[in-house]
Amino acid sequence: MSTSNFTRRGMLKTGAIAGAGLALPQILSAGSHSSYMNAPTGSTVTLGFNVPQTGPYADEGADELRAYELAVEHLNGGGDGGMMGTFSSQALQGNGILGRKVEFVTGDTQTKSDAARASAKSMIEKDGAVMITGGSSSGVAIAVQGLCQEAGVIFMAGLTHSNDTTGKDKKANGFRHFFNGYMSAAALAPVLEKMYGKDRKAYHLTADYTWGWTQEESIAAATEAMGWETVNKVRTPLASTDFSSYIAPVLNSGADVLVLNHYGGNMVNSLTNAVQFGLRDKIVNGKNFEIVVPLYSRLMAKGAGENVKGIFGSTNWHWSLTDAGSKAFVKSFGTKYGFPPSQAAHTVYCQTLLYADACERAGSHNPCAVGEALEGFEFDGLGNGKTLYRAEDHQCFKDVLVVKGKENPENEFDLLEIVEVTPAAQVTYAPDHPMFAGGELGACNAG
Amino acid sequence: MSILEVENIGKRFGGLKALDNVNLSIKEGTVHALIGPNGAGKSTLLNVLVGKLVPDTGSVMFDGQSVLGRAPHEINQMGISRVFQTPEIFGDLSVMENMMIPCFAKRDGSFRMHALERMMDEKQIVASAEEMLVEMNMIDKREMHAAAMSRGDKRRLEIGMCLAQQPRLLLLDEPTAGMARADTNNTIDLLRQISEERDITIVIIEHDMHVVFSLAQRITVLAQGTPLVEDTPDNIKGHPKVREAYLGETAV
Amino acid sequence: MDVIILQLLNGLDKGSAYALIALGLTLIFGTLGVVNFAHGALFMIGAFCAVTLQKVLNISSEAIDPTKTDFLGNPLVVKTPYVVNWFGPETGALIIDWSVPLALLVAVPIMILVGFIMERGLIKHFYHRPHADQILVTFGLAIVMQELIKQGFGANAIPTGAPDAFKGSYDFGNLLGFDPNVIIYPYWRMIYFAFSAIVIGAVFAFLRFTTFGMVVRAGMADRETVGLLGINIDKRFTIMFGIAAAVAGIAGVMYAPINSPNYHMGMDFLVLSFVVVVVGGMGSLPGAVLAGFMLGILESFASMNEVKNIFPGIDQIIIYLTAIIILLVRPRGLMGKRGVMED
Amino acid sequence: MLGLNKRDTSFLIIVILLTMFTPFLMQPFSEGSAMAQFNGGYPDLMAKVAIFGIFAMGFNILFGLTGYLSFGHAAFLGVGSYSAVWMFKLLTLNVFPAIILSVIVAGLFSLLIGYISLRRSGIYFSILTLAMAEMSYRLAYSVFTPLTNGETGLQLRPGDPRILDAADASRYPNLFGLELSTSYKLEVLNHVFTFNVGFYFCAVIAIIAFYLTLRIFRSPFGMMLRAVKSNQNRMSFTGLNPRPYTLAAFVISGMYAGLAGGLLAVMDPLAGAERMQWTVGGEVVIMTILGGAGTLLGPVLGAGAIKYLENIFSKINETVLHSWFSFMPDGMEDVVVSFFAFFTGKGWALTLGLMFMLVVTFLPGGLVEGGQRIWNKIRRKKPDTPNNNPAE
Repeated sequence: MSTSNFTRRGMLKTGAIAGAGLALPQILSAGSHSSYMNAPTGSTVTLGFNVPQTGPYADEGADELRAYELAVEHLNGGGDGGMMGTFSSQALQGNGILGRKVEFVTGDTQTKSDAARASAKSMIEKDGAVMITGGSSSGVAIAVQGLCQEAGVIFMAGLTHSNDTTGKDKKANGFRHFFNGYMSAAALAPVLEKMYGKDRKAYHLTADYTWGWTQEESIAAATEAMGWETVNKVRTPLASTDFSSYIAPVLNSGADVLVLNHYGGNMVNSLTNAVQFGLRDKIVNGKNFEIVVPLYSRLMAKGAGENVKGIFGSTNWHWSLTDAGSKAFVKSFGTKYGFPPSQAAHTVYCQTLLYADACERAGSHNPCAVGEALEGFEFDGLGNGKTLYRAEDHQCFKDVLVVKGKENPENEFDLLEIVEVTPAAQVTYAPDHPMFAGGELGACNAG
Repeated sequence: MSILEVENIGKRFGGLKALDNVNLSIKEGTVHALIGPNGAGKSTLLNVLVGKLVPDTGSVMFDGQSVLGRAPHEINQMGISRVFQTPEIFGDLSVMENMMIPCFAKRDGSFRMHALERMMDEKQIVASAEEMLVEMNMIDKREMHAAAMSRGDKRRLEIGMCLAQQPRLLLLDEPTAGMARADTNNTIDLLRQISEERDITIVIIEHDMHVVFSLAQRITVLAQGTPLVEDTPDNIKGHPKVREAYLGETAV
Repeated sequence: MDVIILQLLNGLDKGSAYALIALGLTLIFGTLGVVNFAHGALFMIGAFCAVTLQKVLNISSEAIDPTKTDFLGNPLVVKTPYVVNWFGPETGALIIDWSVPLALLVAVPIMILVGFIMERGLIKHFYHRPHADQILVTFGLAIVMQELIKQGFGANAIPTGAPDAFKGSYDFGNLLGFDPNVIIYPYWRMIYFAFSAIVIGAVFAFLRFTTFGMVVRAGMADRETVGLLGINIDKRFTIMFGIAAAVAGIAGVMYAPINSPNYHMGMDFLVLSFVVVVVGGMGSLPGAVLAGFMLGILESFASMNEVKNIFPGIDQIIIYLTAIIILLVRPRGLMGKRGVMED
Repeated sequence: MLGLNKRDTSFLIIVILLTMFTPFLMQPFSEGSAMAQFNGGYPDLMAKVAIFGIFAMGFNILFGLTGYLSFGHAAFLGVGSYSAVWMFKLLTLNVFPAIILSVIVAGLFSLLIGYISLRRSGIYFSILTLAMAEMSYRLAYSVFTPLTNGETGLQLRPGDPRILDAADASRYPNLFGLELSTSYKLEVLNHVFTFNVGFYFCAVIAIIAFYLTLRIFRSPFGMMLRAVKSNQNRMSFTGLNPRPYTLAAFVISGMYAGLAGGLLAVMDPLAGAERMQWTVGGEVVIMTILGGAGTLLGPVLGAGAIKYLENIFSKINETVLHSWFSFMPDGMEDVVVSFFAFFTGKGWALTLGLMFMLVVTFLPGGLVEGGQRIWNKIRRKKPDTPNNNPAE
């Protein structure tokens, strides 16, 4: 390796810089030139889309990226405007954000906290992104949210379902549109009661990490409140690919409902295994054996194929909704890409619009001003009915969909049918609810 | 005064008796040769002596202390060095470094870090390594990659590395195998010099009878894992059983 | 008691999957002395042979049905697989339904070909290189293979079902005199177990009773000597690699209905299969099979709450813990040979 | 100087200069130019290269010198990070106590794992280390959540005790009050250069680590380690027990890993279990081999190459590609863009895999060998160039 060559080049460079530095002394420290981190100075503003592009959630990431590109197109006045037309706040003009053309950079979270933070950091430090958004898992969302709080930019969470994101790990600079474990449980429980009765024995299989535990805690509490008995809670390692040894003893336990607190690949495999073992053909305690998947994702349900038929779960949004906002979004997304958007795509599209709208209303990109504009903001027309961005924890409160795997799908996207739209009031909880306690927002940080 | 006492050593590999009731006594300061046909158990016996193999029965005493049950490096520290049939040297290191390692081992037999010391500051060790290389007639090759040397040079280096430790007993496993006649003669001279000037006891396994009879003071003939006879070279030459069993097929 | 029988069944089934992958890995280790980190990727490609065949059989003619609409309100495009057009609805549906077993026929030649190309094009240059280099190059190859599959098929799992005839499960509870439902086991998993047993048996028989196998076994014991005998060991190595690839491939095909294939399934199995091989002992085929079944059974029992209550998190680590204990007690694994991959 | 001979001293000076001028060297393209995408001179990436350089340097002491291939060094990286964050939470946000604790804890942990694993050699050793690291990862992710905060990772909270810090002290990791995230920017001729306190902190530590590595390589201990790799048989027949030497190398490399883990936490106070996964342990193996195992500079080059590829290539999405090739006719542009999109953006891992294969196949000595070959070619053309080839 020709190190001496390098030195020579290095020396030359230093010389040049010393000269230039004399001519143009301009040493800046962070924040000295403006009131907040990465304040846009030119005619453009840069947003950072940080999504999984490799690893098991790469398909969700790809769909999120499509939605982001669509949102940017709409914000800059292109396309048919999508949900900008139905959004109750009409602050957005289609001329970018505050008159600045929206540009974006993308990065790969790899669904790993370290990689996600590295990628977000490069967006902030290298590309001057003023807002970071995206992600398809709670660990990553919480890690990046913490980073954005420290760096002084806004974080608009993508798909993250753990109670902790807006619970004990909530941050002043972080905002979540997606629903959470508690809401899933609160929406599902009444439907389960109606369908399966009050006298049921539930067996929980739970992914052995933070999200799984909050999901299990939420759904167990909600079902026990209506009279179900929890027979057993079994934790399964995240790295499991085959769940047979966890599924096999279920029938033996006397349970008649199996709750799968799994997501992603875990959910596809555990559901496939459960159906394989013929659980759904069995009659236990005189009742049909049932399976429940509290958090459904259509993209993942696809991986489980026919096994999802008739199985209940909850979802943040589904393309078959018929309100004006959803229809507008499905139309512009479907026209551009040829298939309907996923819930991940929907939530990140909404987050981008909500962020842009807050900037317009605040008249600034300053995270503190934007945060203030988002706190307590009530809106409608983004597909989930009337929605509140609660000031206390930066969580959106909106209707939750209870869905069921469709028995006779008409096409490859038609996997879930909406059973009930649970109104927002029913899934709302106090900000100091024990499942969410232990954290504090802190003060907003503008860098 | 015998320096090494081998008593009743037996070793089986599965159904095969590799060593059967071997008794051997090596006198201090002598050159003692082990001969015998292939598979007679010569190398197995050496492996037992250096701790590479544990025998099923018997005992090995070196200078009044038992050798059995000790790790090879401990046996080496007692004063037994071994030269292998195919030279075992540090092929990735330079010749000089090869020689420095036994010099270190001589000084710090037990583990010491030396992690932040400069190798070239170890003046004493450098000096003794260089001295040994001069003696081995290899000083001009000191920066050479050891693996790149000829087989004869590797053998010399290995012998030199063993000598650098100033052992009391040197075990040699066919040191002249595959050597040209001139090299063989050089080796004989070297070994004779070692035995006479350094007062090192030598046990040598050798097929080349020219080497054996030029060097050895005592010879043990092994056959099928058991000593056939032990005597002086002259008596061995005339021993009918030996001629029949072994030397008969070899031109002497 | 019923729970123990149940977990034993599970363990045998898991174990058969581990054993089958480890078997192919050991064949390559033992004969070629190559650490193949791409073996998991071969397993994955096998599974995607099944996915691809299913997709190919579902290639459809399109017709527009004006009475129905799709999600955007446009007229619905109705697709009918060509297979159905050609063979009629019943036979056509049956062929599609049996796509996984049919994929075995496709996978064997494809995997042997993949194995040949891999060995001739890449692996053969690494026979005399350090194991670390072999690991790096095959790991790179594994990444390339799985990224290519990801680009083609996406990252999410693709459901690849067993034929309808083998769906559902069998109730052993009744058979063995326990309550109904307490011991049920899916048909396809039983088939997988039987299939593994047959493949393992076939590989052993092949190595034991054919001349080719004898040469290979001799090669595993002492590679140099076999080379000296003037036998063209190169050609046999290539064939051996092809066979190992085919074993991995058909294991993947048959695994597809158990868990929907995704592009990273190979990596998921990679570490595990290495642990199995090492626990079995490098270069020992029976060792690999034994270790596979042993770890499968232990893993099944460790997942029971009764066990987990005593040792929290034991199911997370049981395989690794067992591996450590075995390697400390038996230096070369269960049936390993001295001097193989010890330097 | 500093106990080095002349050649090594000049080598060290060159390395120091390279490190100090990293903000310039990694930022060769002017802002706004099409090539600006390839600039890597931002604090996080530069610090990551330094930190993973330390990690790989330490790993190289074990693998490059003794030949023992450990797949478990991620465990020490993770333990180092956890120790540092706990120190931040309990004692003080000053970085020194955190880093010292990281090194100590990682050293003790590696002593334990090394003592057990080194009872075996070859692939059996590799699997033992792999098994222990994977166990650590899985337990950290689940059962040890009270200690590690599981999936989310251990992070700072406003309510942490931090008993040594004054109430008004900085809330971020700092060097006696100077926050590591502080940056100074220099704008020259449309280039922006960033000088970050954290990067320079890591860089100074990396230089110290490099200096120690250099000394170890040149010491009798380093010679003994190479002897272990070369011929363990001869070693024990020379009266030396290889075990303490390998164990010492294992612990030293574990401490380097712990230091790297501590620095990761210093730069970004969050410690996640994923840092202990076997893939991270595999990454450092790859960095070392890719750069050139057993060479001094190779592991650092390997670390730089992989981190650069991971962070820069993954950001080149199709929009960026379109902006590069917009001068082409439409149809052709689409073809070219979709070709490159195969290898960049979401396809960056493919490029990584191809790079492993190409480097290992054609440059068995890693990137260092590549550099040497180029150097030799240049030298053959200009025979009067002084023979200065320290990156052996």
